[in-house]
Amino acid sequence: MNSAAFPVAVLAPHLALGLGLFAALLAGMGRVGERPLRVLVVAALGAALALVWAWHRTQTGGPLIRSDEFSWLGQLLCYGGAIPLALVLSGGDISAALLLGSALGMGLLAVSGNLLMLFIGLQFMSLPGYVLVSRQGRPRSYEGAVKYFFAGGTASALFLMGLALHYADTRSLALEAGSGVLSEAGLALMGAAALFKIGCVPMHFWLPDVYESSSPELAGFFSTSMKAAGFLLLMRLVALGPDSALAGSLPALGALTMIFGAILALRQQGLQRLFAYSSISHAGNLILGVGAWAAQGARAAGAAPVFFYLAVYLLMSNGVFQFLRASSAVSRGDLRGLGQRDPSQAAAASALLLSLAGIPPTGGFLAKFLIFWELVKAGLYGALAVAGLATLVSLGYYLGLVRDMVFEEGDRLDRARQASLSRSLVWVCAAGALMLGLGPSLVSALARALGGGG
Amino acid sequence: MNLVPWSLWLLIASPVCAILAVFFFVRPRKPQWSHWPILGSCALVCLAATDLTSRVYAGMVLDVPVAIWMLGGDWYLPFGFRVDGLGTAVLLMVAWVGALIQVYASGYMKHDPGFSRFVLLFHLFYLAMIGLLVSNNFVQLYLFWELVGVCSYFLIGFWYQKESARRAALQAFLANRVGDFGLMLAVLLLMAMTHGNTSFSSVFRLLPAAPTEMVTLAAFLVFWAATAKSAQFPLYFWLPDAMEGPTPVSALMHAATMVTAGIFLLVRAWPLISSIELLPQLIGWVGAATAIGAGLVACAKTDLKRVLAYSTVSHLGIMAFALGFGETAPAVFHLLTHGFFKAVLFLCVGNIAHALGKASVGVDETGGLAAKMPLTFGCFTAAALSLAGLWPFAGFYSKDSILDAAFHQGGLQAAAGVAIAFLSSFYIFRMLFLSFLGPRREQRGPGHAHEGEPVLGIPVFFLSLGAVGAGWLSGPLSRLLASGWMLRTGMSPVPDWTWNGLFASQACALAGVGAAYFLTTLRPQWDWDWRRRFPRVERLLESDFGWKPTVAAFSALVVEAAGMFSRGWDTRLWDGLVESTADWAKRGGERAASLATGQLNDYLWWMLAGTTGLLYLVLR
Amino acid sequence: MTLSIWGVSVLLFLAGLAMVVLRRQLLAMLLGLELMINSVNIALVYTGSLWADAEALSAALLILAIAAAEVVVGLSLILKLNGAGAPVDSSGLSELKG
Amino acid sequence: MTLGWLSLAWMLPALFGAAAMMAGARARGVALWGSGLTLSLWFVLGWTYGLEGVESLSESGPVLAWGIRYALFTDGLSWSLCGLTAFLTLLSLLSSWRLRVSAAYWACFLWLEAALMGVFLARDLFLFYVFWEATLIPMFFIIGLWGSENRRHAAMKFFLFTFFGSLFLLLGLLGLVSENHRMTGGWNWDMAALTGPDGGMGLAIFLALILGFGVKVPIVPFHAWLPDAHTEAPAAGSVMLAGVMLKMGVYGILRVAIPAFPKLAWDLLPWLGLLAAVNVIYGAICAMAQSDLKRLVAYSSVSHLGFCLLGVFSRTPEGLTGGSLQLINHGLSTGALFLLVGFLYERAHRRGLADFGDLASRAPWMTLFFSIAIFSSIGLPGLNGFVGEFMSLAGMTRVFAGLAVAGVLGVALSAAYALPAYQAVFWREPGPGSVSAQVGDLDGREKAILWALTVLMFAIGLYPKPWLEMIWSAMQGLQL
Repeated sequence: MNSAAFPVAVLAPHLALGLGLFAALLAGMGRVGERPLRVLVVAALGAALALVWAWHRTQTGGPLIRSDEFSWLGQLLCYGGAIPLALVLSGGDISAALLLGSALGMGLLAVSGNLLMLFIGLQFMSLPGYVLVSRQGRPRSYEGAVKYFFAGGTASALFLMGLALHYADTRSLALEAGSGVLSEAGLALMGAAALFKIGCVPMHFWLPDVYESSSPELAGFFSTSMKAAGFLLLMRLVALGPDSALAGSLPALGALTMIFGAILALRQQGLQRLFAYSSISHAGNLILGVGAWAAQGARAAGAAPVFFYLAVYLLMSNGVFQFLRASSAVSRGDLRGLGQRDPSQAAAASALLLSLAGIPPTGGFLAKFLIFWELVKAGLYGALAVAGLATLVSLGYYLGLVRDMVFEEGDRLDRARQASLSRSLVWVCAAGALMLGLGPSLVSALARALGGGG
Repeated sequence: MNLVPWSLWLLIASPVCAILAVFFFVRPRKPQWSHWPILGSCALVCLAATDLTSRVYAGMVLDVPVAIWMLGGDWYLPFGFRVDGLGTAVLLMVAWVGALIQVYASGYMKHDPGFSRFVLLFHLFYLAMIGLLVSNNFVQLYLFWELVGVCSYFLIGFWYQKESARRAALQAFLANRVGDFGLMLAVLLLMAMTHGNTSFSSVFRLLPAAPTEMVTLAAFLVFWAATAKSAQFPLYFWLPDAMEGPTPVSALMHAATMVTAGIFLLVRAWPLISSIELLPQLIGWVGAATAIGAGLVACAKTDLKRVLAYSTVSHLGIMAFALGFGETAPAVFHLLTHGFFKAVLFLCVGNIAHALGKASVGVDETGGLAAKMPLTFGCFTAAALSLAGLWPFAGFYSKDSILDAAFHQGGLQAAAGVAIAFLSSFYIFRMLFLSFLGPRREQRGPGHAHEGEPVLGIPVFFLSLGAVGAGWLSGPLSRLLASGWMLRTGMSPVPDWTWNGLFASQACALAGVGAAYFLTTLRPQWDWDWRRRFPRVERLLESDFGWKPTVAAFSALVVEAAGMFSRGWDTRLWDGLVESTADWAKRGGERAASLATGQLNDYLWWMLAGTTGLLYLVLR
Repeated sequence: MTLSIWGVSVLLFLAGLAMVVLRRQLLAMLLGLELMINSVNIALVYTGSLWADAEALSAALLILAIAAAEVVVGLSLILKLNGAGAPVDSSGLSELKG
Repeated sequence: MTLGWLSLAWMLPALFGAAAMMAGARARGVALWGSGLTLSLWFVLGWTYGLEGVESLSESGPVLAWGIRYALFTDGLSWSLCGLTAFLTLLSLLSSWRLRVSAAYWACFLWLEAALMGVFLARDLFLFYVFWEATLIPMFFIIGLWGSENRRHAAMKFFLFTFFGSLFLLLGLLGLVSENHRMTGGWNWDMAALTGPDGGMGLAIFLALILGFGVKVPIVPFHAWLPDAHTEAPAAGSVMLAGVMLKMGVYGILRVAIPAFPKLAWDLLPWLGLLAAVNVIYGAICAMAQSDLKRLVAYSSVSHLGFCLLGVFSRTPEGLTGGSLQLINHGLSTGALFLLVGFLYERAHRRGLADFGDLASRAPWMTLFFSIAIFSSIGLPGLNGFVGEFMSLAGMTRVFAGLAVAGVLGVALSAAYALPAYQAVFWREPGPGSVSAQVGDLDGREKAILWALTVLMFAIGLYPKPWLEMIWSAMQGLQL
């Protein structure tokens, strides 16, 4: 690694996003409609994705920037998760710029090789998020944004404290493992911030409020891109100390999160809140995956299940939130009779729900299966038992929604149906989730990409 | 396979073909012609049975597997035939008596709307019994044993519109199932003890090496099975109610096809039964108790068929009584003669019912029939004399050999023999006198009764020839039975009658006749008077000494208990528990939701708590 | 010295945390956030200068900038709430729950 | 990897299912073609390759990851169960020919068939589990969309409860594979090559597997889903549910639990046998108390599957073969019963015992077929039910006679629940609220369906040898 070869290739996606951001703000000066803006944002994200893919073999490790498998996989997930939102983005140039800014923050987080860079990335992705929530124009948007802001601010302050402690121990801000109790405490504090981002119990309380006060597509973005970034952060931290207290606590936290999210989702009538809790439950599953990964030494090769889960969840969660947008259903009652009114949407949504529930032959099943298997391999049977129980509980609402849609009769909603783009997105996501389930070879490809498996 | 004579194949094939042909070809087009193929098959069966008997008489004994039924690895179950003296002796009677009853039935049931169904089931019933007699292994025997049970179920319930018929059919099948429980278990145990062997000969050969307790258990279970099929106490109760079927069904069931199966099984399994200490004696005592009890009850019945039914129970008891002394040949002999005279009695009652245009006939509705129906009267009298055991009728020879053995035992057995002889002649002559003499004040009299068509008369006539003369064949029968007997000690021959026995039994029988004549004709109102005077006694006899209500109460209890178990435990408790898990999850959700207060500061407190927890883990 | 500076830093951090957690006045909570971030800066600046480590010092500068951005976002949210006539008290923001 | 005939056996119905979904009004024709072709494929393959040849049809793809591969195989047991699946699917579709239902109905049945075929053909345990779970989805919709009044609740209960079992199954499978990895160092998902560990871990895995499969069987007390699901499902759905889906549990025990833990299964024989015996008696007692015809048949299934288990757990040649044959027998006789109850329901929209009476006069063909099916179901020798029951009990008697007593008692009890119900519907004079008047006799199509089942009942009852030989060829490794 020589410094002469500054990793332009690694930062090219960020450049694309930055240019897009700039272009969006420029466009805001003129009278540009929503459609060109959407095209712009999608183009920027698409370009970033393409660039990530094109140069994903370029690996560097500088003091600030580091590019490895996690970086490019993480970027793919973060940018990819933003595309459904970008496709139906509303709110003009500001929203476009905020979205691209947030994506840029995630990108930075993904390539940072330094704690400070991590912090910058974290803030870069979070701050636009607060504003995006506040701009939703929904009755409770400000409440959501304020809660999000203060909880997120506290988390980033905790992260900073952790950073300082880690620094005090290792004398460096680089992503290096420390040895003392200080660095472990630092990891714990930074880990707390990461766990906050992904909605780990008991740091999850903000999450349903924020999702509920956002538009469905924004909630989809939060639950996928933002979560992927959070998990990337968590995995970076855990990799620093696979046997730290942080890593050791993950199985318990994951199990708690899974069951907590599941039983709370069970009682929700509001759909966005329901899927918020469902996303908490899924986060729990992912935390378990990270915990099992850590318990097996946190080798890059072992992370395939977590990334696969994130990829499937990206499709599933964006799919259901787009479905909420397309059907303009707000509460569970609104879904009744959808199977008769709109069979194709109901079918796609059912596929998504079954995938979320983890029923074969969907991607959701394969993802959950891989995590469970990691738990077995790590010997975490207690967490596995709780995860199984939580899966069972989660069936109660996923299947309950299918029942509401397909088996029950209901009246036509007086709210107008949304644009057809969301409808197609639901289809695409459902098809993608099914494809991922039918092709376990993708998992092996992933495992190979991470340098192991097979 | 060329070892198997043609007649054996014919024996099975002709009923099967006839049934299939009638079902598929005749029934859809000309249901009223259904009986013709069946009767043809009956003729062939009789021919085949006769041929087989003559072969066995000439010394042939056949025990061959012909096909594999079930198999699993080295375990297998064959279909096979055993043609030996015991089988053919009963077979010959069953074939002929059954065939004649079917001739009768095809006339008797002619105008029933279910005629075609009737003859099919009837013939299947016949086929099942024949198959049972030529089986060479326990499982195949069980097959036909069950098939007999099923046919009886559908035939007893033939007039299913009648509540009583439905109940009787169900009761018959369930009681038999209770017995079959024993047979199936016995078969399973025997198989397990003999390494998967089921054929009679190999099972009995291997038994000495088997554990004694298991063999004892199996033997008791075989007897248990026989008490159901052959209507012994405690499972006899289904048989009297089985009268609800059409009369030919009763005739066939009582005389030839069904109830004889149990006694046949006991004799077939005699090597097993006799190897168990005290079991033969138990059989004998059960038989004696059944014979006397049923005889007493028969004395009090007013329905003609019901008297005959209890008489059958009683006579089956006599056969079991004989087995108690190890007198297998007399038991079989009595089985055969009983087949003839009981068939005649039933068919005669059938004729009476037919003449009066009813399904069943009570004593009150008859009286003075002798003049109007002379042929029926004649046949009935011959059969009654035979049943009562009066010389020289068939019943005398068979019953005398049994009574003789009882008298030799002396003591209680002798007393039981006397009682049985007296009772049977009393109840049958009471019935005879009540229905054919008179009419008495309480009776309706003959009315327009008249003999039926020839098809109702001729079979009865031929059967009564058997009822009269079958007893003279004890010698040939002894020889026949001895061939292929599976016990080393040899088949006990049918003993010749003795003067002592003759006098004793004739005295008892004549006393019974006399008593019956006295009470029905010299004191014509007695039969109605005693009921008024001794209502308790009547209740006692009507309830079969309290056994019938006990059984009814017990089965009601079982049904009730099953209902309570199902509703109380399965539905309410267990299913309720399962259903309530959803509520638990919901309640857990409510509890957890109370944490999400919506207060920002609370959220932050929780974050703080989580972080503190993590730090605690670090510093621990 | 090291210990006392770190002690002050941690104390300030906890004070900020307490403000955030305990106060319901949104502005006070925002100040608490700032206090937390800047308390960390104290520790960073001190430790960095102790080891003559430019990395930490520049980090402190960057953190200041980011904290400023955060304040902007926070203040704008609070002002917006104020302008809408809604209370700036966090206890009023409890419609979203359960 | 090239896909072979066995892949076609499950893909054919899956593709036809998709085609039926698209076909709109012509869906039922497409579906009929699909299931007919599948059955023909089954028959032609079996005919041309013979029994040993069928085994040579196995397919095995490359390892995808961690030893997981696409691998199918078949032998006498799985081939006969595939045949049962294809046959009952065809009959189910035919039986619903007159229903006015959407294209999804026909597609769901074909997808169900595809998943069931997959379960019986899979060799790789991962694939097995995928198919295993995939069966739930079409059945969920079949019950929930086209069932009777309480269908929604029943569909949820069915899915949740059986998924509860599947979780244990998954746990067991994962444990089995990972423990096997620990012992051998290789990743292996081949169900024929896995052996479980000894000790407490082995016991835990075995119990998880038994529980997982047991919910499907269902082993009492995990049967609570069954009565509701069977009762509320449409007739054809009940046929598939009882006829094929319950068999998956016993199939799993035969294929996975016993081969992996041959010794443990033997050591636990008294307890496992006790479970089976309890099943027999429990199902019979509960069936006695039912007043809904379908519910009664459902509980009788609990009892019948107990016989299968008695045979299978005995691990004797006759027990294994008979228990497995009983799977097919139960599919035929219970299938026929559910179809008949369905035909009744189609005509009168009632199922209660009290709603009918005197059908023997009004619908003689229905009576005939019902009589045969019910006697097959209660184990009349000469019909198919007896062969399986008797062989199972013979096996159990040899190793543990005390448990066989319970089995024989169950045979006796079966008459006590079946015949009163039979009489109530077909013989008794109709009560005041009776709907017997609306019940006409079977038409040609319905008769043809039932003839097909009845002929098989007699064929297996009298000449079970070919079936038994076919099954036995798959059982040799399992006996002790």
